[in-house]
Amino acid sequence: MPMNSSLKRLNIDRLRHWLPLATLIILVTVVGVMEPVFLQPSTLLQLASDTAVLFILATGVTFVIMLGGIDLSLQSMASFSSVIVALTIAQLGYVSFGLAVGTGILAGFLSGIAHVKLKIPSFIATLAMGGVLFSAALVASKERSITLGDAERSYQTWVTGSHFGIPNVIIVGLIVLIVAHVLQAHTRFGRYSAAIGAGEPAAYASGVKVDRQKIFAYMLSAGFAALAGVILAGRLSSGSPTLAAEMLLPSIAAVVVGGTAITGGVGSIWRTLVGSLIISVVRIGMTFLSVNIFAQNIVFGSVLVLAVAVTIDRSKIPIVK
Amino acid sequence: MRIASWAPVIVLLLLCAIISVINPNFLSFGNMVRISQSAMIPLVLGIGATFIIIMGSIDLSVEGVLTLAAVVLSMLVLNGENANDYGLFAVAAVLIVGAGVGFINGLINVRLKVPSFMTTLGTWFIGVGIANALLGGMATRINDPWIRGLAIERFWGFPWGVWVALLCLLIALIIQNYTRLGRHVYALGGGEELAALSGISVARVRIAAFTIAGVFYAVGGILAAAQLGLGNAQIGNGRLFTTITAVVVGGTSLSGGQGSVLQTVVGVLIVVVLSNGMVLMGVPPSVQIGVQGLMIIAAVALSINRKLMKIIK
Amino acid sequence: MVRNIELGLGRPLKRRQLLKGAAAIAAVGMFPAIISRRGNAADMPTLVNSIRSLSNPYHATWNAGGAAFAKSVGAEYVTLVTEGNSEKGIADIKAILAKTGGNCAINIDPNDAPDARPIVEACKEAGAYVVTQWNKPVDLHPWDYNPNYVAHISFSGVPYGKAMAEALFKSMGGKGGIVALGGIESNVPAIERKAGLEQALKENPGIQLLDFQVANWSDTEALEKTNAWLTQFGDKIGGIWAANDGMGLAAIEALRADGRAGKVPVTGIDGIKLAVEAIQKGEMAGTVAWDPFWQGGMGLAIAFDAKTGVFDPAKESKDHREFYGTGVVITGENAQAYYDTNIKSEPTLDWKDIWGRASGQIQYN
Amino acid sequence: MTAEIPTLSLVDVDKRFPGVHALKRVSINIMRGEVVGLIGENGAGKSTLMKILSGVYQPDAGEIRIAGQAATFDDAADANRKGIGMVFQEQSLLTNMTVGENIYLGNEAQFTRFGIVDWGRLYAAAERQLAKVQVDVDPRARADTLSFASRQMVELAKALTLEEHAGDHFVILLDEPTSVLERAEIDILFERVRALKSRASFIFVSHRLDEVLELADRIYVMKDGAVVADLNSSEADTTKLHHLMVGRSLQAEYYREPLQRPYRENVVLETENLSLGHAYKNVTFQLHAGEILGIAGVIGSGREELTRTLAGFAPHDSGLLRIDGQSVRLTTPAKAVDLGLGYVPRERRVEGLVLFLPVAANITLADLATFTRNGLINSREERRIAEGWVERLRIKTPTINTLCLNLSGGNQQKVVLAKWLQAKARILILDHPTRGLDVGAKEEVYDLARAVTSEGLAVILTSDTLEETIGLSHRLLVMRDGEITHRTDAAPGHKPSQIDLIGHMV
Repeated sequence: MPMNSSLKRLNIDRLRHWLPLATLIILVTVVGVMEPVFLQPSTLLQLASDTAVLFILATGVTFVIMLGGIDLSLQSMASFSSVIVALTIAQLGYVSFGLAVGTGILAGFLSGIAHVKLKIPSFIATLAMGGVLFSAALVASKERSITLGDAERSYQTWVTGSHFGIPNVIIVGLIVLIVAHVLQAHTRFGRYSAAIGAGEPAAYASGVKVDRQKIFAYMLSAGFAALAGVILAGRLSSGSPTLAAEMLLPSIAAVVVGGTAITGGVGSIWRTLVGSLIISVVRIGMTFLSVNIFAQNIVFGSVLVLAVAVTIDRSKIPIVK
Repeated sequence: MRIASWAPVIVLLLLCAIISVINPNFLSFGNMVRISQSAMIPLVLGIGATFIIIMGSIDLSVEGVLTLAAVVLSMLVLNGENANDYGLFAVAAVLIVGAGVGFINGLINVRLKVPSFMTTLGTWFIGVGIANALLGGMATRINDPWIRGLAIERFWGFPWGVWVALLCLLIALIIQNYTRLGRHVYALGGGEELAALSGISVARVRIAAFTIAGVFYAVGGILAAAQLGLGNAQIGNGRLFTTITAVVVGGTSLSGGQGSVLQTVVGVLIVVVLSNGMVLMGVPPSVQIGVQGLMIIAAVALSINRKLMKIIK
Repeated sequence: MVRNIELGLGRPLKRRQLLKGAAAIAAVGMFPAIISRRGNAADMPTLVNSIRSLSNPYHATWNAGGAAFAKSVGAEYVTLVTEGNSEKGIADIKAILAKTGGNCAINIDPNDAPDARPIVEACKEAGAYVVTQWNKPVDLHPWDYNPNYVAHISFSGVPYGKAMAEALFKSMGGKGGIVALGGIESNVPAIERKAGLEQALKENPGIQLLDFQVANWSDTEALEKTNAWLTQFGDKIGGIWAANDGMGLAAIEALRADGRAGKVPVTGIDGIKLAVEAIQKGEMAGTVAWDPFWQGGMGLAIAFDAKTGVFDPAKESKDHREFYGTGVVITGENAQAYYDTNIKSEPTLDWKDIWGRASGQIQYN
Repeated sequence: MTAEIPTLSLVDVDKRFPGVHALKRVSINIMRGEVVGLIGENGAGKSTLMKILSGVYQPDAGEIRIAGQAATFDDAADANRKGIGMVFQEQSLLTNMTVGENIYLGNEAQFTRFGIVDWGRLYAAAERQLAKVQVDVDPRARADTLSFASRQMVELAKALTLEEHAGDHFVILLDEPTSVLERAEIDILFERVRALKSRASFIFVSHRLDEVLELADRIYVMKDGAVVADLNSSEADTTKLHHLMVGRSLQAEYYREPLQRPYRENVVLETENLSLGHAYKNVTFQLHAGEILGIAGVIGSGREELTRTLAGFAPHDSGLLRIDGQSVRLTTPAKAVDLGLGYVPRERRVEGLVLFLPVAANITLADLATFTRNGLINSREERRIAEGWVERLRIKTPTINTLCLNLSGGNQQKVVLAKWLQAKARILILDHPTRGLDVGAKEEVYDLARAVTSEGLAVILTSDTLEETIGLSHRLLVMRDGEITHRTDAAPGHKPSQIDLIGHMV
């Protein structure tokens, strides 16, 4: 008798698990039915490559949100990273990408330290770090965007080129997906993050080095943001202190729309992938369907709220704050 | 008040001392007036957000409500675009609009069980979207002498807007300390399940708190429109993060249950004095935002009461 | 009992679900209302304006110009906004290219200079015709993307920034201190206008620049910065130079709260309605009108004519491919006249006269 | 029974959940001025019954009657208005608010005029309520500054506000009110309850049968969703109650004394003049492999802090702590875990388990390194290990992927123990390990404690009852005011009596 009910619960759980994906498929179908061009492979590939940067940013911040924190520095980090690439690629070649990502990891380390050691809420610590990074980008770039020449652009074919008709940026995105998924689902770090997000005192009492995991999460977040900046620099063949402007909120929204709890503990990289695609489909879909330009923000906001209402897994969130 | 909660005040005084050593003009009456002018809008916004943050929720719709309020106001009072001149009725209408958006926030949060972060992110987009659609992108000049008077006319040397903000503060203090709603907001932040078991209607408190916050943001919108003398859809830009930073710097905890409207006053002053001081001290523009970030980290690090916070998120 | 609407779970039957359903139905019901009507001309290229946002008068007027031109030729008209997000802007362009199969003429004010390259490349690949304005990388040239990249239009910020500074100095009587408000630091127009100001300062030793602050094109920030200056410099401020009208108007409001509006001259740039009105009232000393109505309409007209074969871009000279438009300097003397012809009524432009305001090839140094 | 109309009665109340028949036509009566005990194992239906009484659930069938009149409770607030108050097991006061605010939380309307709360009147009224339970607490003090015992009294005072609006007929549900209290505090609570019988009726739910016998006038025993017995306390004893509850007799060897094996020679942990601030000082003891060392003492004796020190939460500031002969200072729990300590905390649901993670992930949480290869968790191995523990400790869970949230207290505690056994902890710190567990679950914990010590693990034990500490331990330390006041052996057959120890505790 109890087994029966738990079996039922299991099925509901499984169903819930697929809700974000179902939402995505429904959205794609709706747009596709009304405007069939949308479903052409080339359009879908385009959509995927335009989602890559958003996805990479969202992936990074997923690690932090899993812990129950937030990273508001990511768009400044991505912009700063594009400036680093633009400034150094001529001298350093491929090394400049490593330098940018390395800077990101360092910045994440510093935010993590400020958050963990000085006990500053991550909201404030990363907001402040974002300010510092923005200033750094302004000073380093002498306040203007830096365009890359042909010679420098040749280092960036791994972003801009394509293999077998698939844009490289999608391949990069897939690699990020795999790496992040493995980190999140198959390593101790991923497990500890989930434990800290769902019950920090218990994780701490079980001997989890909570501080270390947190700092690592911020390093990953900023590191992925820097990688997103490197890719942006490739896609736009330049670096600028405002290159990733206005990407912060869409990234966080992507994580949450996928069904990851903003309070931590529940979530996955797959959900973030689906969430990023939902955001892209809604946005691009509105252009495809010629939604009145003045209605777009209203529609976007409404769809975000509705999507979360559908996708979020309330069985694992004690109180909706 | 406990000694620890005085820390933000000490940080504020320290900051004032440093700035006035570098530029003595800081302490002039004129600058005090200007700081009060700069602080009045963040203060009203911060007051609204404080209620939400004490509940343990977050409100990102600050800019959406403010923008919508400013735009609606500019279209209803005597203005340069249409023939409307509803004066005080327009103000009432704007407050109702603010309350309405807040009410919707609360409703979505408790009925659809969508976390406040996403609910209010959604209404942020929607609010700005509606404001944009109303104006079609243009800016509307406000000609109503009463509204303009909020920024221009003075009473005891301070613009009326500052007095309006102080009135809001007084009302918020009464709501927070002398009404059931105010105390129940704390109860929800302290433990929602326990509050529900004590017979508090959690849904009603949440909806009411979001509604009240919406009204305060609408007042912010009126003040912003008065200050700039116009309504346009960009009037809210950049105000959200300042607001939340001010609330947190004041010592209100993002995890809920702790904090107060008075602490927000201190937080707002720290943030406003900091940005005012940076210009007075001649910090180069491109590093201002970075310096501000570092200063805020320092301020929070100095003023946070770590004993009260076991888990920092 | 009310409680009989219950499942075995002991909870009232998911009121939430009902609400959710109701909301979804409402959203679907709204759908047809917000989708624009489709034009019925099958082969007529779609006309696309891509701008930063519709929340400022400048771009709203730009959009009106685009709509006016589209109406004049009877083509479908689409507006895209970047909301300051480069990735979104580019993705939207690509979506339109996919949707129309490249049959479109695009007039774009890129969010940031770097965006121009991927957009131009995508247009070339899709066979669409594009005109860019204001922002593009200096090494990206229309003639390298014949025929699709039709033209790039800009307004040299340097002479107009300088003209405004001179108008300001003149109304100050040639001496005194000024403060200046700049735009987003990495923005090309912001940089050029500032350079113009600096040239004027060099030529007018009687004028002293007390401080230069960046207000990021934002009214609010401009207001705050001006407030701080009023403390710092007090009566030493003889004039305020702002890199656009919005910031200039905000500075006037800060002055007004201090009781000094109309006494301290302010200049802006862009020529928006409120600025022209402020000049008429004597609170502003001058502005420069780019005529965004012209920008929004004529940019499309150039791309449209190239697309429909009215002219071959490849055969045009470089001063028609990368050119400066003409701005109108507005001061107290001509404000009323400008107001009457351009603001009171919708301006009537000759959309055939595509090169009428070309005033020389853009120079890069 | 008498012909008097009961203050509160349930008539044939039935409640089903999907797959579970939680209450089967349950009928109970509570007379005016009566204390009724309600006992039963976890899952017997007690908590469902309490939730129906407090308005959280509504019955599927049957009736609630107040003073003979049929009544329905829409929610907790409604039940409260109609005269049902509750005192919960722990921490149901909001710690960020004052005592007075807590007492009138949700009932401030009476002090409100034109929407404004008159704090003077509220605090004066709160003071009167506190006087009723004779506790000396400032109503303006924040609840987090109070001891657990005082908080419990405040809860009682809060429940008593009912008489202001519920008239003659009101009932207070006491849900495990003693679980966080020390004996002396329990005595005070009971005394107050007895004194208040003239004003209210009580329903007293507890796992501690002796306390139920002590306080209740009449006892209902529940089993499998039904009331199986209704008897006067005078006709009952613990053996009988236990038999009725569990369906089998209470074993004489409740604490498994026959299984108590002598501990081994080797010392695994020792302290020398260990001190921490004002909490405890000069604590010196040795812990041997295979030994259960019980620490007795009241709140404030320092034993709680000593336990936290050994778990790595509150590092000592002077003296020596040696583990396997090496001097160490445990600055974080992580360090303690590395050295082979495992902490079974009293707040199981907060510090013991990550409730929102599955059983398997909780079992392996402290030992992930063991089956991580090249940085990757071997999930097949993890599943195998988790399933092994579920089987070995007979953890009742649908699958190893079930969230710990959905397990009963006893099974949750087994998951905590499995975690430390998997992590090969050599020293277990059992901090009130049977808190909130029913009799059957307690026995399983005792069995486990015996089993692991016979394999050589060492255990430090602090417990809810002195009886349990004595019954389980090999040796006992008694602490008072931060110092060890008494040491004694507790070999089977030579166990010290409670009276012996209490003398050293207070």
